[in-house]
Amino acid sequence: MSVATTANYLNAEKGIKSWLFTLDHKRIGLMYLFAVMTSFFLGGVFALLIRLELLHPGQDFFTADTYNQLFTLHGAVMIFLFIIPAIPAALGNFVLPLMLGAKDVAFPRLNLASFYIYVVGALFALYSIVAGAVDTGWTFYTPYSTTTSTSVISMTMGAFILGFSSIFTGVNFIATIHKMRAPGMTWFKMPLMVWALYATSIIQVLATPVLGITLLLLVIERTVGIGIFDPAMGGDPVLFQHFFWFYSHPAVYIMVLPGMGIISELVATFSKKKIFGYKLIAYSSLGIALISFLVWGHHMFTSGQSEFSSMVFSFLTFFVGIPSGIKMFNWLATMYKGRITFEAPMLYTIAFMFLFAIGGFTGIMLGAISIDIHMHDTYFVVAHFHYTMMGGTVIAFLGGLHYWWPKIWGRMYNEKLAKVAWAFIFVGFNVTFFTQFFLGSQGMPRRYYNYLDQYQPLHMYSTYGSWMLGVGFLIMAYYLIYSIYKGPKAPNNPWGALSMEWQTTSPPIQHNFEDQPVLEHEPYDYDTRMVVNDELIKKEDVKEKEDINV
Amino acid sequence: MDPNGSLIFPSQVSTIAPEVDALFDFILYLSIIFFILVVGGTFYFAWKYRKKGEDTFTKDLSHNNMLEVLWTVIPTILVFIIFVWGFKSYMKMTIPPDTSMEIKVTGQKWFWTFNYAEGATTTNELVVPVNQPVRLLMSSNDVIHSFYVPNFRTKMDVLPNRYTQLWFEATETGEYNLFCTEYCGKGHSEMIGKVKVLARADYDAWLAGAGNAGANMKPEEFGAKLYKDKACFTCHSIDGSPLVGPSFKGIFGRTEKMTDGSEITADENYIRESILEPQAKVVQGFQPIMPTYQGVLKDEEIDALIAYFKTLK
Amino acid sequence: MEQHNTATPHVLPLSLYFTVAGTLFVLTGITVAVSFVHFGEFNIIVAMLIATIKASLVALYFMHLKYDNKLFMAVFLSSLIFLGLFLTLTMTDTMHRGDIDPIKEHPIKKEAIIYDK
Amino acid sequence: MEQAEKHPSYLQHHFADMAQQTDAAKLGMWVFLVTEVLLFGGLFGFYTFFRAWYPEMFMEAHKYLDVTMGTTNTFVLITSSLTMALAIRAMQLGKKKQTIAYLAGTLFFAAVFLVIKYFEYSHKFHMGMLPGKFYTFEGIQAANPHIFFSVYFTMTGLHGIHVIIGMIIITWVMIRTMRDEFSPEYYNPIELTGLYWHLVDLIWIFLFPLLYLIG
Repeated sequence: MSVATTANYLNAEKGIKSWLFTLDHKRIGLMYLFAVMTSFFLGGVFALLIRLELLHPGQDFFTADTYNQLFTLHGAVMIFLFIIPAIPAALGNFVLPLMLGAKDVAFPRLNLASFYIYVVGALFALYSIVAGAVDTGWTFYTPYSTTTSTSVISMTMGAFILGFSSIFTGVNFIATIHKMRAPGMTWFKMPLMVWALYATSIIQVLATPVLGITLLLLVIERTVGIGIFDPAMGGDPVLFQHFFWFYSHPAVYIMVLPGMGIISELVATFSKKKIFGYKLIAYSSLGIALISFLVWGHHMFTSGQSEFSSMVFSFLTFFVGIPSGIKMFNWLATMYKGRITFEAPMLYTIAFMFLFAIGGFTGIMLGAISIDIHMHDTYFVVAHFHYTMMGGTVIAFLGGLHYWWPKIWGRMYNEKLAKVAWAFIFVGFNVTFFTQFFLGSQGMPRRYYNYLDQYQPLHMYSTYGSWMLGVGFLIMAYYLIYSIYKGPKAPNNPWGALSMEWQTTSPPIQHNFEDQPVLEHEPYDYDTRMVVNDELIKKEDVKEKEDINV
Repeated sequence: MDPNGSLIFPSQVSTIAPEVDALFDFILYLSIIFFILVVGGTFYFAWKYRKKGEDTFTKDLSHNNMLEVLWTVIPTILVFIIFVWGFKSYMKMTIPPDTSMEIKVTGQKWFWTFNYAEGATTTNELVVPVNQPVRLLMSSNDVIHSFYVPNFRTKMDVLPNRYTQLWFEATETGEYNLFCTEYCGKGHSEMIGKVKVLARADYDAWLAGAGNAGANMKPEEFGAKLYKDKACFTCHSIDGSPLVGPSFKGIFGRTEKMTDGSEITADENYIRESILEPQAKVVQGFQPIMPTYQGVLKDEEIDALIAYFKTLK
Repeated sequence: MEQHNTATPHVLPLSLYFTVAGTLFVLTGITVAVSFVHFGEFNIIVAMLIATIKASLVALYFMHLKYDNKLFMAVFLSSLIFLGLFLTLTMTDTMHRGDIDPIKEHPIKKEAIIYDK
Repeated sequence: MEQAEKHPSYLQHHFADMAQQTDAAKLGMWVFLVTEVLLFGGLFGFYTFFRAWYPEMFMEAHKYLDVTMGTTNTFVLITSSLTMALAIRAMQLGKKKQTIAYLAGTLFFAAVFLVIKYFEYSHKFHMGMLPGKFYTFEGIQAANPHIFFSVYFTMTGLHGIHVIIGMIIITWVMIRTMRDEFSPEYYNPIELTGLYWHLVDLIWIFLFPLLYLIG
C-alpha cells in the first residue's frame, strides 16, 4: 500500500492476516474507517434516492413501500453504522493512544472484538434488505414495528449487536484515558479531543444498554407477543418511546461531542493560539454528557405523555443548549488575535461554526413546547437534526479526517481540490437543508412519500442541493484515494500542532513512539512553542522573535 | 406556499396560532443577533487575524472570567424566558375551555373518521363552526397516527387503545389541510384530510343534511361519492392497477382466488362481508390489513357502493 | 488515581467472608418472614431496604469495593444514579397521565385481546 | 521505561507495569458491570411502571410464584458468591488446589440454581402461566395477568442467561488455574470473573423480593 521507506505500522507486517488479526489500535481504526466510509457511501446513496423521489409529488421512481424502506435504511445505516462509530471508533481509535502518548488502548483484544461485532451487526442490518427491507423508520415505534410484515427482527438485532460494539469501545476508552496517560499528562493537560472522547464514552456506556434491552424486548414482543409495548395486549406504546429516547437522545451527543472535540483541536492548531477557556470546554463536555440524559422527553411532546412530563423535559432541554453555546464562544475567543491559516481542516471548522450555530438556534426553537407542537415530525425537525448531525458531526469528522490524514497515511492530499470539495459540500448542504426549514414551518410532514403541490418548489431546490453534496463527496473521494497512492510525502507535523500525536513519525511506527514520551508542554502552548518544518522552537531560545502583535 | 401566510408560516387560523408565531419570532430575532455575533465574529476574526508573514508566537489569552461568566449567564436567562413563554402557551393549547363542543376522531390506516354527537359521521373531512372551541377526543384503531393542522399550529398523536385530546378555536372560515404526522406505513402520505371551517349558520345547515347525504342522489352516484369521501381510493384503484388492495375495476362478478385456496365470485354478499369483516376472505397476493367498516358505513351506503361497483366495468 | 498498588493482593481474613455470608443468610430469612406479615405498601419499603443492605454487603466485601480504588465505587454508583434518573423521569409521565383530563389516565379497553372470548 | 528489568509473560506489551494492567482491567470490568446494571435496569423499569399501573394484578399474580423454591435459590446463589470470593482469596494466598475446589463449588451451586429454575419454569409452562399471548391460565381474576408473567420470564430469563454465561467463564478460569497460569502475582482473570459473578448475585438479590415476595 504505502511505499514509505521507513518501517511504520502500515508496512511493518504484511498480508491480509496481519490486518484481520491485528491488535494495533491504528490498524483497527483504519479498518473501522473503511467500514464507516462504506456505510456513509451506502447511506448517502439512499439519501440521494430519497431526494430524487421527492423532486416531484406523486410516484416517480419508486413505490411507497420502496420509499419507506429507503428512508428507514438511510436513517439506520447513517446512525448505527456511520455516525455513531465514525469519530470515536474510527478516528478516535487511531488518535486517542497517540494523543495520550500510549502504545495502545488498554484492551487491544476487546478493541478488535468490537470491530468484528460491528461487522456482524452490520451484516444483520444489511441482511434485512434482502429479507424484505424494514419500513419502520429508524425509530422502530410500536405498535407499527410489531405489526408490519417486514424484517424488523434482523434490523433490530443488528442494532442490538452494534450496541455492544459501541459499548466495548466506550469501556476501552474510559480505561485507556484513566490509566494510559503519558507521564506528566494530568487530566487538565489532556487535549480537549480526549475530554470529548471521555464524555462520549460515558454516554456510550450508560445509555447503550437501555437501547439494547429495548430492542431485545421488541424482538421478544414480535416473536412471543409479551405485550408490554402493544396496546392490544395491555401494553403501552409510549413506554417504548421513553425507552427508545433514553438511549437515542444521548446518542445524539455520542455523535456530536467528539465532533466538538475535533473542532477544539482544529481551532487552536490553525489559529496557533492557546485554546480559550480550556477548563470550561472540558467541563462543558462532561456537562453535556450528564444533561443529555435528562432531556429525552422533548421528542415526545405530542406523543400523549403527561403534560407534567412535557414541562419537566422542556425545562431541562434548555440547559443542554448552554454548554454548547459556551463552547462556541470559547472557540470564537480562541481565534481572537490568532495567526489563522486556511487549510481544509480550518475551512471545515468555520463551516462547523456556521452550520452548528443554525442547528443550535433551531434546537432552542424546538425546545419551546408550543413551537415544537407545530414543528414536531415536520421537515423543520429534519432540517434541524441534519444541521446538527451533518452540519455538526459530519463536517467535524471531515475536518478531523483531513487533519489527521497525513498522520494516518504519511501522504498529503491535494489542497486545491479539497477546497473545491469543501465549497460544494458547504453550499450544497445549505441548499439541501435550509429549504427544509421553510418546508417544515409551512407544515410539510416528514416521512411523506407523496406531498401536496404547494411544497414542490422547495423540494426541488432541496433535491438540487443534494446533487451538489453528492458531487462534493465524489471529488473528496477522488483526491483522498489518489493521495494514498500518489500523494506527496507528508512531514511529521504538517500543521505545526503541539499535541503528542504529531511528535511521532507520519505514519507512526508500529508501537507509536520510539521511547515513552513525557509531556513537556501542554497541547495548546502556542504562546511559547512553535513548530516550523517539524522542528520545535521554544520561546525562551529565540529572544529576537518576541511575540509580534499582528 | 400558502398565499395568505408569511414566508415562514401558513396563515394563522386558530386562537393559539398568533401566540406560537410570536414566540417563534422572538427566538428568531434573538438567534439572528447571536448568529451575527458568533458566526459574523468567526468570519471577522478569520479575516482580521489571518496569517500575515512569518510564523510567530501568539498571545497567552487563555481565559477571562468576566467574559466566561457573561456568556454563561446571559444565555441561561434568555432560555429561561423562552421556556416560561413556551410553557404558558402550551398550557393554553392543552386545556380546552368548558364551552367546547366535542367530536370523536378515529385514525386508522389510512384515513380519519369523525363522529359528531348529533350522529353525523364523516371521513377525511372535519367540519367545524368558526369561533367555537372544538375538543377532539381521539383514538386509533391500529398504529399510532398524529393529527396535525398546520394553520391551527396544533398537533397530537392518536394512540391505539388510549384517548388523547386536542382542542382549537378556528378564527376564519375556509378549508385547511389536515395531515397525519406519525409514520404509519404505506399510505402515510395519503392520509391527508381537510378541515372545513364554516360560519355558524352554514355549519348548522350542513349538520342537518349530513345524516341523509345520499337522499337525493342515484345510488351509483352516491357510491362514487362515498368511494372518494371514505378514502377507498387510498388502497383500491378504479383503473385496474393493484394498490394495497385489489382494484375495483370489474370487481362485480369477478372470480378471485382467496388466500385459503378457494375461489369466490364477488357478489353482493361477498362485497358486503368484505366491507364489514375484511379479514374473513382475503384475495391471494394481498395482505389481510383492511380495517373493518362496521359502524362507519350504514347499510344504504354499502348498497350504494355495490351499485357503484356494478358500473365499474 | 493510583492510590493503592493492586499488584500485591489485599487478603481479607476468612472470618470476614463467613460473617458476611452469614449476615446475608439471616437477612434473606428475615425478608421472607416479613413478607408474610402484611403492612400494605410498607412491605415494599422493608423488602427493598433489606435487599439494598444485602447488595451493599456483597458489593463492599465480596466485590472488595471497600478496599479497592475509590474510582470503582464512583463508577458503580453512577450506574445506580442514572438508572434512578431514568425511572424517575419516566414516572413523570406514567404517574401523571390523567392530570389534566382523567380520561387519558387509563387505556380504553382494560383487558388485552387475548382474553376476548 | 524503568521496568526493563522484568517483563513477565502475563504483562501485556503496552502496559508499563502490573499495577497499571490490573487497575486498567478492573476499571474496565467495573465499567462493563455498569452496562449490565443498566441492561437489567430497563427490565426493572418495566416492573416498576406496570406494577404502578396494575398493583392488584401484581399482588394477585405473584402468589403463583413458589416462595420456597425462590428462597432456596437465594441461599444457593449467595453460597455460590461466597465460594467465588473464597476462590479468589485462595489464589491470593497461592493455594491452587483450594482455588479449583472453590471454583468447582461455585459451578455446582450455579447448576443447582438452574435446576431449581428449570422446575419452576416447567411448572409454570404446565399451568399455562406463559408470557404474553401464550398465557392460558384462568385462575387470576385481576386484569392482564399475562404482563406479570412477561415481566417474570424476561427478568429471570435474562438473569438465567447471565448465570449460564458465568458458568462458562468460571469453567474457563478453572481450566486456566489447572494449567498453572495464575499466581498471587497474577490472578486478574479470576478476580474479574468474581466481579461478574457477584453482580449476577446482586441482581438476583433484587429480583427475588420484587417478584416472589411483594409482587
